[in-house]
Amino acid sequence: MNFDSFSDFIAMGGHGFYVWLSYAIALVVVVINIVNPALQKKKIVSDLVRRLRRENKSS
Amino acid sequence: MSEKKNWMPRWFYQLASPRWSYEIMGKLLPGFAVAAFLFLIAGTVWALLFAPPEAYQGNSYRIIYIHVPSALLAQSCYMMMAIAGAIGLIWKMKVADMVAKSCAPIGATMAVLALATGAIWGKPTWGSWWVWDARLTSMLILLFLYLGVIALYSAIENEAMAAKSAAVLALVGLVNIPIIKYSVDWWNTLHQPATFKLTERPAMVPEMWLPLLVMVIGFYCFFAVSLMMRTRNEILVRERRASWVKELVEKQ
Amino acid sequence: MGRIVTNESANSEASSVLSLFGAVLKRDLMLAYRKKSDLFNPLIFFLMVATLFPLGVSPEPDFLAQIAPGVVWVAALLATLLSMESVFKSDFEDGTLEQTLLSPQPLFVIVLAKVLAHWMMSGLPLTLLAPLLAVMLFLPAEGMSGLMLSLLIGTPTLSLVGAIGAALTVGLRKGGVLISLLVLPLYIPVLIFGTSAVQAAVTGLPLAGFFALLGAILALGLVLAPLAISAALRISVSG
Amino acid sequence: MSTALLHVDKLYCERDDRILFEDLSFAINAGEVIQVEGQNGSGKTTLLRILSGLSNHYEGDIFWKGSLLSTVQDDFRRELLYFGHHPGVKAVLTPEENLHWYAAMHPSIDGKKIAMALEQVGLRGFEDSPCHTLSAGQNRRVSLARLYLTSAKLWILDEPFTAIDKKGVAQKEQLILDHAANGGSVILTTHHELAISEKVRRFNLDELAGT
Repeated sequence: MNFDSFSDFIAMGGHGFYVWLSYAIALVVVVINIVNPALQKKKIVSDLVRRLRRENKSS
Repeated sequence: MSEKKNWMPRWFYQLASPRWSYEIMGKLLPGFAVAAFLFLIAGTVWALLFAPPEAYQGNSYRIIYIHVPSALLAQSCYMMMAIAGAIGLIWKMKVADMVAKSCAPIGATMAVLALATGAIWGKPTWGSWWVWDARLTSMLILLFLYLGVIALYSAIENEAMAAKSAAVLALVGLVNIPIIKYSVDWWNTLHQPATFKLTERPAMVPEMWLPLLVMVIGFYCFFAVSLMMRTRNEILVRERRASWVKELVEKQ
Repeated sequence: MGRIVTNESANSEASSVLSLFGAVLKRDLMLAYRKKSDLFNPLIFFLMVATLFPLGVSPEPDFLAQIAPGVVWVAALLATLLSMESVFKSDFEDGTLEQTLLSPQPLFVIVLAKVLAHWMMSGLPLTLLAPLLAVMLFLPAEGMSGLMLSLLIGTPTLSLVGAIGAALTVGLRKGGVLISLLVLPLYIPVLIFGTSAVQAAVTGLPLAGFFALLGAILALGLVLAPLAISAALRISVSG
Repeated sequence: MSTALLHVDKLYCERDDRILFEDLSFAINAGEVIQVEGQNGSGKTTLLRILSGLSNHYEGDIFWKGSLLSTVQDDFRRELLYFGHHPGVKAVLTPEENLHWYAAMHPSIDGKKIAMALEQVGLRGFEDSPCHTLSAGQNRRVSLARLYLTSAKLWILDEPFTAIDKKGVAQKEQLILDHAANGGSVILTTHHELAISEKVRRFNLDELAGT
């Protein structure tokens, strides 16, 4: 462990803002890249279900 | 007709089948997701808590654990996109087209992440948010290349045509990347000699580069997860008329 | 078809490729000559962009002299882009592109001739017009030869690479902005080496290296770009 | 392998979520004239573009003289004449210049026959007028003049008679029959009632299309 206290850890030797901002952006980017396709899939499946129902009705 | 195709290994043709690819990716996904999660968490904790501070930059260098993996990923993702596109062009392999298309947004966000972390790191290091450093400039141009490919995908409505056009563009970009990189490196040395380089620190100690290695592996696993999720979506959309997709949807 | 390659047939093949190249080049030049607006608009644009800089930034001769190489090169680059969209567009719209793709003639040669015609209509006049701009922007006289030569070697690459973008977007209704988006990042090496050549000429540094680099990029473009353009045209027309 | 000129095997094509045709198989022999029929949007033009090699958005196989089309494209293009929706005539060029360009694209064409071809389609006296000064029908005739020049075996004609007057149509029909009699093949679509219909094989896409 490189830090004596939690507040030291947050401060990152005065560079806390830059370090935490970087990690926060990274977290956002990673989450977007997982959540976006997951939501996309939900939408695709519901679209397909709707289309299938329409086709079954018409035939 | 089928005799002449036998020289290709069997898995190649199985890969060419969207259904088989969809199922195999479904099986691989959980494993990669767990691996990505573990590696990223372990790497982050190691990087932030246990890696020693750097002699000149203190703790701000910890951004490297995001910056380097994302930059690496942005580059290899472009290569993968171009190669997958080429396979789609040459062998008319639909799944390769879909992989190529799925690469574009991931690569673009990785390039953005690399640029953002580079800029944030630049502030404490150089005293300004943006410096026309060779690596950052090349990354910016790589982002432009990604944006061009994405714009082309969205401009062409016919999916097969869009995939082929984007593959040609990605390949042209792939040939150009070394030229661009060389020209920017050279231009940079001309304009600002001997500045403080971001990532080129000689002789990192193992306590520093081991967590970096863990992070890089974690990022690649995460890339695999996101890529497979997107490719599976793409398969569903483009194979929506196939009976197996209809059966699959009906079960849900 | 087992073709026997004798000297004679090789010769006649070479001459038929040459005559095809000539025919396509002549046709495209004739088209441009009969529709003169296509010829002059990029040149006028070139002049106007260069005029904007003194007005928008500063008319100070020292300052202008410093940015002149970059301004002339950027203006040339944008003017080339502007003229790019029309390379294949009218052929696509009236069906002659279809006929070209269905002909048994080598598409590589046809495409190369068309790009050369485009360059003779855009890059070459831009190069000839560049000294005028250079004088307006107070570029020192020593830089003039570097400017002309770098444009002469660099603009054909711009035409070649731009034609890839034009071929990819020829079937789209709104291709204009998209071409710039696709092609501009690929223009960066030419821009860097072109402006550096001019700056080196102004400061009296050796130039040969830059021209070698520009020439190498041009050679690579001459070999690879027609392949990409041909593939892109076939894809665009298939829709 | 069959000796058919063009042989189509299990062709499948969909467009905008609609199946245009599936499991479409047929052969075109030397000396045959085939008229493709169907409603608007039934895929006539798409089929002709696929057969000519312009479009490859299909599944299935097409054979030219027994070999896969994609492997013998150069030979195929040497023997193909395609007449599409856009006549392929440059508006700023004269009829003669347009045909000279076409001859440059097809080295087998004898450039000396161009004057004769223009006379045949009734464009004598217009050789030197730019095509944008000519009427729509005259423009299409410039393109049809290619039929008199070509030595191609397979003609693919998409609506060749649009904007052509009666006399011109009769003349072109005769030309098509002569071509077939000489061992050539023709695939065409047209809204005209063909006077030569008894010698034409018809082929309706509506009956083949998926529901």
